[in-house]
Amino acid sequence: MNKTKVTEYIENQLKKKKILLMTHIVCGYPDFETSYRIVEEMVKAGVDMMELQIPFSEPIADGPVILHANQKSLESGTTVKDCLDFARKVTSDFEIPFLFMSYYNILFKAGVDTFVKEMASRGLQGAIVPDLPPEEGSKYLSCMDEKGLSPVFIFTPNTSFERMKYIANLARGFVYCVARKGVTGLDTSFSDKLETYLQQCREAVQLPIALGFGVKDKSDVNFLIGKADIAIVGTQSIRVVEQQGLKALGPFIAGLRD
Amino acid sequence: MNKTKVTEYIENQLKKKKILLMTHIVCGYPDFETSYRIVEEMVKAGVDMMELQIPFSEPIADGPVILHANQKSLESGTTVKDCLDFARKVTSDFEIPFLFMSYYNILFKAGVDTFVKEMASRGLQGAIVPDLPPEEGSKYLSCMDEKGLSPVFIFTPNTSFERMKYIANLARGFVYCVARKGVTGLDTSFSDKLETYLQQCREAVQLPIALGFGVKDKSDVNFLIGKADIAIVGTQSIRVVEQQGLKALGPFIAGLRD
Amino acid sequence: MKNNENNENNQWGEPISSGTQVVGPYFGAYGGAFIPEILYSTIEELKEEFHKAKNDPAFWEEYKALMSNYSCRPTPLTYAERLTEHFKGAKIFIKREDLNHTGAHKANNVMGQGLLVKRMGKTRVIAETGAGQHGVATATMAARFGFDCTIYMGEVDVKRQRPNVFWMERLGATVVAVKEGTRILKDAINEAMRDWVSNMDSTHYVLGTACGPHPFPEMVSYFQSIIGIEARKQILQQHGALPARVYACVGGGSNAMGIFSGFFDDPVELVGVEAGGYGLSTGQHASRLSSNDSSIGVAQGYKTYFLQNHEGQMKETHSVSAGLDYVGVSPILANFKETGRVRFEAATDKEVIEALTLSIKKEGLIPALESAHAFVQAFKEAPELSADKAIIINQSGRGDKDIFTVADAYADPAWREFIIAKAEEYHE
Amino acid sequence: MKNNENNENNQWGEPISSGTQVVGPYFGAYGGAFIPEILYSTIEELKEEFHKAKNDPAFWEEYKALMSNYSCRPTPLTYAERLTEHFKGAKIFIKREDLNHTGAHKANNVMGQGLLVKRMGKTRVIAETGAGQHGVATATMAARFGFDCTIYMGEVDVKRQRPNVFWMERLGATVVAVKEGTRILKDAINEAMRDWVSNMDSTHYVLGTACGPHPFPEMVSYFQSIIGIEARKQILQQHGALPARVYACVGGGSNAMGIFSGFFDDPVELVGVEAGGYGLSTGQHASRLSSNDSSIGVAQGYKTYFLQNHEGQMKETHSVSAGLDYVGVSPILANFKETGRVRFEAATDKEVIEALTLSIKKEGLIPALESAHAFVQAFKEAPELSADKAIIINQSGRGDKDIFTVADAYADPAWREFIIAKAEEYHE
Ligand SMILES: Cc1ncc(COP(=O)(O)O)c(C=O)c1O
Ligand SMILES: Cc1ncc(COP(=O)(O)O)c(C=O)c1O
Repeated sequence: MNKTKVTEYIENQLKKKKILLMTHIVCGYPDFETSYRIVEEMVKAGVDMMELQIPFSEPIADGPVILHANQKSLESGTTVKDCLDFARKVTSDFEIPFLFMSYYNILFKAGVDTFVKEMASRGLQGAIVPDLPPEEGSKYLSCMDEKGLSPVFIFTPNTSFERMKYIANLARGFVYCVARKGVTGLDTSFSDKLETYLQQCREAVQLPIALGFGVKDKSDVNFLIGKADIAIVGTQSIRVVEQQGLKALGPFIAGLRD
Repeated sequence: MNKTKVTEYIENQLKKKKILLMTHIVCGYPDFETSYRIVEEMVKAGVDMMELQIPFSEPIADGPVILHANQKSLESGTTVKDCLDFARKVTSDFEIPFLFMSYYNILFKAGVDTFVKEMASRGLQGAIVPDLPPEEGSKYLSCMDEKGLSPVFIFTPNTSFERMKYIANLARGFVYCVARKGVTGLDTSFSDKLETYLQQCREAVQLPIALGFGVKDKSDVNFLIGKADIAIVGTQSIRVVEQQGLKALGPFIAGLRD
Repeated sequence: MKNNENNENNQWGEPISSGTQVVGPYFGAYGGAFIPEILYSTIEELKEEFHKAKNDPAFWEEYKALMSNYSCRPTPLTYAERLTEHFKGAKIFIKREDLNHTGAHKANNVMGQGLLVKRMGKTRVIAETGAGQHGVATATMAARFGFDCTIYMGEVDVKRQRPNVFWMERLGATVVAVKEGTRILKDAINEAMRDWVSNMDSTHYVLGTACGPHPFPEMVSYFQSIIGIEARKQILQQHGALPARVYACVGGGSNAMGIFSGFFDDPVELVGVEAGGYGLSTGQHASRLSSNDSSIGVAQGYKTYFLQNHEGQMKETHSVSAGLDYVGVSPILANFKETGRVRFEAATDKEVIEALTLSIKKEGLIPALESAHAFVQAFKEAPELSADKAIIINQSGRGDKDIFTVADAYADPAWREFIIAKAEEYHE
Repeated sequence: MKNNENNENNQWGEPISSGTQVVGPYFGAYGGAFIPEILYSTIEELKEEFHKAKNDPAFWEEYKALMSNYSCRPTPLTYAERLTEHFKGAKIFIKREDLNHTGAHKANNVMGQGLLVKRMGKTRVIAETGAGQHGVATATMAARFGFDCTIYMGEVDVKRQRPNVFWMERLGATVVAVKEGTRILKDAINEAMRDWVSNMDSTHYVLGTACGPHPFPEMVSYFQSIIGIEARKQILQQHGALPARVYACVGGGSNAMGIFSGFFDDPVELVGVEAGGYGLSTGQHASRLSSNDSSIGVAQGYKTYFLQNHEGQMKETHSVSAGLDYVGVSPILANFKETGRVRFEAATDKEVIEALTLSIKKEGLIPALESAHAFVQAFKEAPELSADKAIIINQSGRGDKDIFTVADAYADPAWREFIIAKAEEYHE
């Protein structure tokens, strides 16, 4: 198994930082100009990687905040094409790796190979597709491999060790460890149980592991140091922008790590 | 079979007139004072006999006009006792025979024997009870017989000749020949068919025969001369009072016969 | 009244066919035919046709086939496990007349009379209706058989039961709003009678319950007896023994006569439950056999207990359930009251809503408000009986038809908002 | 898929149990399980439990007993004599799923899943609902089994389907108004999925139709196959031969799969009828398999034809009938479209009201607006077939639940007055 660029990047960054930070935006929410400025703020504040979510009309794995952002973005006319263009822009302007996050239909409708090619040509480095289990994803896997992109797969507290190993075998880049049951945007308790779970994830896979769902402040991130390689902040940064404005975003992100 | 007073009276009157006239009021409609004045007008105009209807809450054989009168009378508080008192008054003040008309429950609730006694003591000479077929009326028949009152029974165009003869056997006073199907107050066509029917009625019974339901003007009454002994005017006189006032009643009644 | 166990083709037994208790014209002192003379030959024809049919085993087979192909007879007998656990007494079984086509036992009667109408060669049917259930059932039967149909319904009921009126009209019936009297059920009966005395040659009057002149009480009971015949077989199959008690609500008495018919000859206690309205002591109820407010009388063609004043004028009655809100009651049941064969109880409006709430929550069953009266009494008595005993409740109809009334009874604010919003939509 | 004719106890045959056409996860190119990883083990458990049940003959017997004691299976197959006369073509038979408890075929599915929930030892069920039929059915099942229950329903639907919400609440269910997306059925599905990924340990998601991730399409079809198994026996009994064609409406596809299941191996033409809305040419419809407006996609856990734009975003759909107003369709039917085993047609809103009017008037049957779509196509084709042929229409549900919609479709002024008067009463 060849290391993808994402894995290499993560391993390099980890030499400099105790834990990396990956954040998330919904493309075109509230508009593309703001999306760009959010990326800019985040990168300035030291984020290591970013997920760019292509909005979808049926986002079954997302909680209220991201769901709402999906919807608003679509209502304002966001297309997949817009998102690809946007990705082109941010991958050119900023140095960190960007991954697409979306639902499988977006890839499927475009044609998986076409879509992966487009991703590659836009400088994206991987994708997270929460409704595409590895069993259904062989075509996607081979296309991604071909382009050297990282198909990021998911572990959950419900995933058996055996299945983790099966998934590990197919995963590239890193593994997205979901902290708990449920959708994005709800509270997670950062506890011993979570630690045990992360140990198991670590044992199952040699790739870096990222922990997401419910990470929202410095203490959560601190908890994860040494247990995971990447802390994923999704909903919370959208909330910060919605509630306190764009200005608050930089300080929020910067304040997540010492 | 002894002749009742009613039969004798009819036979006597028929010596003087080609056809007798029986009219109808609903006691207490619109109030007892008016009821009295209606009786007075009718008698003055030459009516030969009268039906006094005791209002009942479920008058199944009556059409809209009489039904409405039943209801209004009850709503204004008319009781059976009031009707008996009213009957006492008119039988004292006027010479013609008066009969009660009502539904069986009024008699049944009072007790048939009690009720018949009360009728007799009030000077009434008979009764018409449209929901009491002879089969159900043996007690009523014997009580009426005992007091010399006339239980008037009904023939209809649906009644077989055989059944007419059965009814004839039990009937006293006269027989009420219903002109057609349906309830009171609708139009009747005075035709050959009606004549044939009346001939059959006449053959079935030796008592005088009265024709009712739909008799409303002089030509109807004229048609009946020689075919029936009594013309019964029910609904039409109520209509005249309702539409043209009490003053119109005398002329209307008087104008029914030459 | 015995099931013919030897007839192999006769899966669900035969109807009550003899037994002095349920053969008219008189049942003890009650019943008779107090009809205008004009109807004499019509009633004679009906009696004759009914008796021919009743004595013709093929007729009952035809009736059963119709009810199983068009409605869903046999209706199930459902064991109510969670209610049984709740009351910790007798096993509660529920006879599911709510599953009939059009949602109530009324279908049994109208479809049976429909077959008779065909035999008599008539082309038009009329009926009275209060809540509208019997009206919908009759209009449905008329549509199915291709008869003309007129339904008489008090003006007050037309106003409050619009959904049923809507369906009757779609079914092709003419619905006449009766503007006379108290403008409710009893006035609709009077008006139907007035139609019948005018049009008896072409028209059959499909009376909706086990009341009215002979042969209606007997005839309606005969058709409804299919309920009891099935229930008896089913309880023996499912429980292995007869029930201790059978409960049915009593409006006119047809569903009660129906289920009781299966058990007259058995050592089974039969309990009829009337509408207690605001409570027997308030006088605002429709309890003819379980209160002291009624007396024997003759009206609407028959003799029975009526809620009437001392001079024989009918009183106003009250019940949350339109189908039980009636002044008279089946003469057959009046007689069973006198002989003691049936015990009569009353359930108040309030108790009815409580029983409804419980049976919905515990069993997913929504009895009609009428039927819920039977549930009330069964729920009161179930705890008295030991767990090896069974009781049957007749669920005569389904309650979703009652949504306007039930929502009002629960004073559901969301329902009110919905109606208000809908009205605003219509104003625009 | 063959009925086991030798099993004497098995009066109504056995369910579809093999045959590559209806065994998942894939049906041709369609189906699959596109689910978030967190659900993997839950779905595995469900698959296992379902397959154990499916291979256990006692389970089907238990299921049939439940459906015959609690609902009224077998439901009748009604010969529609007057409709047949009207169209002067094939004999028209109607399978009466409207007589099920809660008024539609939805009961078959929910009660079956209820048995599985018991086997899995779960204590809570959730479901999506559009018109509210599946919500009421699920809440009913939950009440009967004693499960906690939450129903997800788009806010728009909650507002317009208040009667069903009212009953769900009485049944003890929590009804959640989904305020996201287009606030209709598909959004309710998404929201139910979100609940499931949070509570799968205690909770089973009772999907309402033959869609969603494997094993739902297969499982829902399995339970619904009871319709076809019965219908096949019944048509052979009543008509003495197989039908020429079988018609069913297609929303998600469960009632169609149900009745078609009886005839897959027979020379019988199967016709699925989708919602043509204002007409296929207007784009305002919900025709996934009979229009050219759809394309293959993956959403809500499975691959099938969706009404979506060229980038994969779901479109808004339209139908007079809430239960057919859905963007996706059973993957099993998508495959049958491809193999040609099933023909798909569309019926417009207008045609639906006409067919409804006719079946009410001619047979006294009130099909649900959904079911009336099947009637439309059958009525179009019946005259083409000779009188010795038979056709079956699946009447998936009863239409009295649709009164608010139907009254609006007929623009009935008396209904409007009634609602306005009621609203005034509430204002006081
Ligand atoms: C469901 C239901 N149950 C009971 C009744 C009362 O009638 P009966 O006493 O004749 O069964 C009615 C009358 O409308 C009804 O609709
Ligand atoms: C009566 C009825 N028929 C049909 C449908 C459509 O569903 P399906 O295609 O799964 O049978 C529904 C859905 O609510 C329904 O209520």
